[in-house]
Amino acid sequence: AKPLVMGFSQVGAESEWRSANTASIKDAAKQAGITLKFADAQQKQENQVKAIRSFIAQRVDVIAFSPVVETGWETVLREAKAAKIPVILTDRAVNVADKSLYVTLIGSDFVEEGRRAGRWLADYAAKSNKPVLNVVELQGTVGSAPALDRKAGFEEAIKGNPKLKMLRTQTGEFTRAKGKEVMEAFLKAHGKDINVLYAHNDDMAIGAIQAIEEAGLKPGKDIIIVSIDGVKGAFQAMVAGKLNVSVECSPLLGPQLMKAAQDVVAGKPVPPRIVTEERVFPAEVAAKELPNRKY
Amino acid sequence: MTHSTTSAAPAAIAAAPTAAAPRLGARLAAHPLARPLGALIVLLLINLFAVPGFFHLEVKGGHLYGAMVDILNRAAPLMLAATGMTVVIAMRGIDISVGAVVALAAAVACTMAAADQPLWFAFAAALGAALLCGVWNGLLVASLGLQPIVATLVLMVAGRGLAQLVTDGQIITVYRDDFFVLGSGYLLGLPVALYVALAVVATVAVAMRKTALGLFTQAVGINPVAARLAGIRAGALVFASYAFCAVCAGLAGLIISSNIKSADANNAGLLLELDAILAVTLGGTSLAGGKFNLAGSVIGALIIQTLTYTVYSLGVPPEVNLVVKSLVVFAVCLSQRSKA
Amino acid sequence: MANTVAPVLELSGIHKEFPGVKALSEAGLRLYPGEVHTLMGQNGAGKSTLIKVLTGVHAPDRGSIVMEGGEIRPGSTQEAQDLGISTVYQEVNLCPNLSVAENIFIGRYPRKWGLVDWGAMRTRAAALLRDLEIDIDVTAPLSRYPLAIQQMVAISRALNISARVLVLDEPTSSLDEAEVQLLFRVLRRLREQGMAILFVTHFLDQTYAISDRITVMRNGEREGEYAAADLSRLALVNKMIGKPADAEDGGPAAAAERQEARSDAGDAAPVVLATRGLGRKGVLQPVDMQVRAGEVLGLAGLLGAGRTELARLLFGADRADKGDIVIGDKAFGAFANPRQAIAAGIGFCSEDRKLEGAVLSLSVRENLVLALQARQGMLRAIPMQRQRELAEEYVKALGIRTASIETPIGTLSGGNQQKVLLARWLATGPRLMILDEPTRGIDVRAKQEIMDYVTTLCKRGMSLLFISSELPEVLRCSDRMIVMRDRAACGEYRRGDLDETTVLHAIAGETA
Amino acid sequence: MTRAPYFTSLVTVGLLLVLLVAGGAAYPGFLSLQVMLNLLIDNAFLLVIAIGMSFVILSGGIDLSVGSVLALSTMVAAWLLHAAHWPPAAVMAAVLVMGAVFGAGMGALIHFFRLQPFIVTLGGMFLARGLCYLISVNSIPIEDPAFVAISQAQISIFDGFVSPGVLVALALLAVAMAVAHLTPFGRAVYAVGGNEQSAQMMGLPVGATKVAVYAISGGCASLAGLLFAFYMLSGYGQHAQGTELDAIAAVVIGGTLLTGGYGYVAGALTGVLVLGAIQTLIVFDGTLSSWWTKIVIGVLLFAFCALQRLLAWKQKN
Ligand SMILES: Nc1ncnc2c1ncn2[C@@H]1O[C@H](COP(=O)(O)OP(=O)(O)OP(=O)(O)O)[C@@H](O)[C@H]1O
Ligand SMILES: Nc1ncnc2c1ncn2[C@@H]1O[C@H](COP(=O)(O)OP(=O)(O)OP(=O)(O)O)[C@@H](O)[C@H]1O
Ligand SMILES: [Mg+2]
Ligand SMILES: [Mg+2]
Repeated sequence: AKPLVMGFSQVGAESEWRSANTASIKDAAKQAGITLKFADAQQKQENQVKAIRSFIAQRVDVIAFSPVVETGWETVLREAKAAKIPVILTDRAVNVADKSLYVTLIGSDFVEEGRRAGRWLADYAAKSNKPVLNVVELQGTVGSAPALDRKAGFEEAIKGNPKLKMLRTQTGEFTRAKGKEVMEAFLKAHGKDINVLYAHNDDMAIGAIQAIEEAGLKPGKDIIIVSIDGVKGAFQAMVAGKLNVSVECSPLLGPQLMKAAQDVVAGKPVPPRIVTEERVFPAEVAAKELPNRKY
Repeated sequence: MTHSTTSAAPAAIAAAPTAAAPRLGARLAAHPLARPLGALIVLLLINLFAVPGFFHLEVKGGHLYGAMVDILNRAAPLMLAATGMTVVIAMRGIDISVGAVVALAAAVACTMAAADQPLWFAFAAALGAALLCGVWNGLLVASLGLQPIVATLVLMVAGRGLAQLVTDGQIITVYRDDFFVLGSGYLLGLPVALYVALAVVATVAVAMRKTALGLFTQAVGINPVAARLAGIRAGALVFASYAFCAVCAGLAGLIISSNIKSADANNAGLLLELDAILAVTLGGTSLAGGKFNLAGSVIGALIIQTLTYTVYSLGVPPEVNLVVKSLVVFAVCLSQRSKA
Repeated sequence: MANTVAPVLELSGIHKEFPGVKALSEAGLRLYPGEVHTLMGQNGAGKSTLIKVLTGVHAPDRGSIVMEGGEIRPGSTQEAQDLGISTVYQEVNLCPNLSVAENIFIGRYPRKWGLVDWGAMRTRAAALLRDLEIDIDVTAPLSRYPLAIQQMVAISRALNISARVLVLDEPTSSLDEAEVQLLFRVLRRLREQGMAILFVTHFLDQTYAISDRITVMRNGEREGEYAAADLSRLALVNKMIGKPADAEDGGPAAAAERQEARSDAGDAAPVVLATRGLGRKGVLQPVDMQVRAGEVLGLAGLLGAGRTELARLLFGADRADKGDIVIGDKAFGAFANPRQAIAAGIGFCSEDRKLEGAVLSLSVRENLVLALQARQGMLRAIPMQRQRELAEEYVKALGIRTASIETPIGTLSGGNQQKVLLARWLATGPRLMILDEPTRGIDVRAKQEIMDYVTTLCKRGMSLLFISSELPEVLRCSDRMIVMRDRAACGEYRRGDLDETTVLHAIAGETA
Repeated sequence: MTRAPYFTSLVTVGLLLVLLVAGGAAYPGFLSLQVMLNLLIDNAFLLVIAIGMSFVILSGGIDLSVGSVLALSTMVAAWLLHAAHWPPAAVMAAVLVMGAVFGAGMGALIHFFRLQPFIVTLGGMFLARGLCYLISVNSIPIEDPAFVAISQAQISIFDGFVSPGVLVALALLAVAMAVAHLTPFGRAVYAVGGNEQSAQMMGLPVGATKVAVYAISGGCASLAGLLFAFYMLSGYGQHAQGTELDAIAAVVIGGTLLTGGYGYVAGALTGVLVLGAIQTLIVFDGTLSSWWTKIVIGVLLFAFCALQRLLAWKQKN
């Protein structure tokens, strides 16, 4: 039979996490014998729309994409539906009234990640003997979906907790450099008052760790650090005792995606939501887990 | 004719004011650096009142520690980029590939350093890569005659791709102590990066003053046709300006990657070109080329960095950052206008 | 003459000060309908500034402008135009990117249904230019044409308005004799129609050929107003330079004498530079010529004859594709760029001061040392002290009127800018100096001084290739003259054979 | 520099055709009608922005704020519909007026305070983006039936279709070409770009022209914002990041000189199509990694500009 052709529109290559995500999808496609048409959108929604239109014009068998943002997909997904091409979402949902416009969503839940980070911190606070813990937050890029959701989930989890006080929040744009820069400023403004750092991704946390060390403090002890993603660098930091916990957000959804694609094309039923298995890795398990990390 | 010249001279000086003191004040105010410096001072004053401990300095770990030191350290790469950009702009050009070159240099340096190459070799390779970028830009503009903005757009797009190619899309982390000296080391209590930036600025300033480079640069920027007819190698100078700008960007890339001990091909130096151009204009150099103000560009870089830092320290909500930045840009511009 | 009627325009007590320079003080002017009124004065006397005040470019610090009985204060050229004052400024102020036709009509297009009527514009522009006996493609961009044509375009733009006052600031500086006559014919016609014409020139002949009255300016002030018929040339010159009427040390005649007196370079002098078949396809037919040490070689020809082209090829400003240049006993296959020419000891003062000469926002000193510094190379900077000396020296020698040597050249008057550029090349001490219309816009006296200065240098061994649209000037100065026609050299004359009729015949292509 | 913008424009059209035919030869289905129409559908908003940008660049200026004004327009439109419940027609009018006023404001700063266009519009770029986030950091969906209907309307052409946005953009292009070529205002834009001082001396209304040019650009950016809102059915502060560079590149590739005064508004269409075609080629290839995508875009861009330049040279000699 002719090999199945999948058109995949990736957000971009903005982070290590994303590169791992891309690699996973490409490898899985090769293993499953699926011809992958890969299009990089360079972080722009309009490029994703263009790519999807072009996939439709090329009559691929199935379209998959990681939406840059939730809104704005109605029109182009209708076109896909009219062309009878099934659509699979990865990573996050889209905001469409007509749920039949896509078959399934594979991926993580950013709000849930934020909640997990918040819950871990709440547990920690309960054990801590300090009366109040001052938290500073390094947000992702302003307006970006993971930043908004991870913030919302975290706030939900710590809301009303009298021991946790949000001191400062500022964007570190998901990068090490900005994470470090902002943390430096926080340290100068508040110094030892800061007890906890919550970073929306590991990269910012790694940058902030450097700032904390350069300020003569001990990351992971003087300042508790909570972050999200679970990339290799974070595990190394945890092993070194500089990071306290990283909430996993797995980019390795290639195999699940390919499986779902084959099922959809074969006409088998597919659940509307496929959740990737994700865990919370506190520093205690890091050393054991590190050799297993693929990215 | 000769007497008419002499008789014109008193008329010319007739405008001289009377008292000496206001004259000094007026002359200071008319100095090209007065306004950018003024803007910087206003920003610092805001910090003095609004951010407790802003000017606090202490010795920690054998070096000075405090907000001011951070600003200087952070501003170093921007100063470098702005210096290169000043030279390009003075010759009627513009280079929007600076950010991409930063990323490429950082990628090369970190990849080689992580592969346990000697440090000097890693740095030389990175600067070499940057220089190649500059040569490429220079060829497109000076030899092929492409418009600077499109010519450098090519590298702006492709350069980051090359950087990611080098790092294979990963963030390359370096775990060697000698690698960090450039970006986070200190010398006599002050950041090494600051010395590097100031050394480059000083070198350019001296070259501009002590050789005829400054004169030629301005002549080419103001009237390239006349400059060529006067025997200046206009093409070669334009070419060299792009090469120099790229090397500055490469150095900035080394500092940035050394500071965070890693190379992030996708984000290193992102939009640095815009900040560099902003610094140059805030410093009082016209984008139309010609007269330039190197010290102004350095101050411009400091203004931008202080502003960023102020926003962080004041606890401005992140969604307001951009509005604040734009208002400051407008305010500084308007304060400079009466000069015209 | 027209004193019985009221002046159409009267300026009085005008003051204008620029930072560090008092350009006008107590300046004034009366302009009557139906007259040609010439404004005369030395370089930097304030003529252009007065005109700019009149036409709304500069606001006066003090003083009044009365037009037809009512005080006016135009705030822009546009307002002045609306008031009926139409102006051609000293530096050609047109848009090089637009077509010739548009440059004439922009701002007052012929319209059809409210839209620009390109067809009508073309025909009307062509017709207007034909009045001035110029037959060119009016749809081509202005930048394609030489300065002289651009000047004519600027003039026809001004003529096109049904204005009451026409102001022309040195319109003839880049025109040749024939074209000046054409222009004058048009001006006389307009005068008959009752238009008031304000005219600026440095040519005494032209002044007397066209003016009814003359206002003399000196150092930013009105020196006086005279009927042209009552003012002798000598008196006029003396009033301009501010000397009592009997002091006399110059004038064209005296210059000619001095010229005569100087030692003839002769054929014995060594050849400094020679060309062998130097040419470029479509630009210049191959030219053979020789320049001897210490001689002044004139180039004569009509506009477009190819003189500028020859000069540019010689200097490497454009690349010749045929022929050689021989200097001493070394043959170069033509210069690839100006630097090579400069290294070989050639200097070239271009005819287009604004585009190819002045580096406007740099100071007089910087402009002046530019070529010398370029020749010395970037690394060997001329010490500041030496730069100042050089600048002061030439400011004095050429009588450059400037507030200081640090003044931006752009704020100098046109004639003084020209002198700075001349000094730029003199400072390099060239073996061969190419001067393309060097005296353009320079006042009578300064012109004489400059030519004296240059010929002195020739006596010391410098050679000069001299291009000028003023035939008498070329005749007077040259030891030898090459006549060019239709982009080829078509005749060579020695000093002995140099008389105006022979040359005119050669130029016109009627050689016996 | 290029004395023959007309020829450059022709060369560009020729090269565009070569690019498309090469794509057709390399990738089956590339030259199909719908793919070509998609080129228009997907780039209609960019075309509108590039048209406004053409005027600015022809006048010798530059406008970096267009991408942000676009985003702000989507945001304001979405917010007015969603939170303030304005009728769609009023929303559209309000957005257009806002864009034009925003542009005119920058134009006034540039002209009356003699500020540099680059820096003023850079400030405008920060400001407009910042204002988006003040409205909301989230994206706001647009559910208004009129907007949805326009968004999903398809106008069929043979066996393909285009969106209404395409027609709007092409109509605007026709109007803009007429304005640039046939009205005194359009010619004044060229004159100001050719030599501002001369334009002043020739008695043209330089100030009004400059302010109007930025108002047009702002208006075009907000019209593009509306098209974008139809395209995406959402308002979002992160929309159209970096679009200003795409627009400038399109205009310049279309044969207009950044120094002002030379070029044609129609070049915006060619430029936009060139950029679009390069992107489509890459998607059709479908094997490039993220970084090779960037490198290949850069290489194609270079090849295109270099050829354009060499051909123009050849013609001159
Ligand atoms: N924009 C300006 N800024 C400063 N000084 C100026 C400016 N324009 C003119 N001047 C000065 O005003 C004086 C008069 O200049 P103006 O151009 O009116 O002379 P002019 O009589 O037209 O001379 P020319 O015959 O050489 O054209 C000069 O000393 C000149 O340097
Ligand atoms: N009266 C005219 N009518 C039409 N075209 C003309 C006229 N005069 C000059 N030209 C054009 O000018 C061009 C060359 O002029 P240019 O001034 O460069 O030559 P030139 O011999 O150096 O003249 P000059 O040195 O006297 O200015 C020619 O291409 C010619 O077409
Ligand atoms: Mg004058
Ligand atoms: Mg000539």
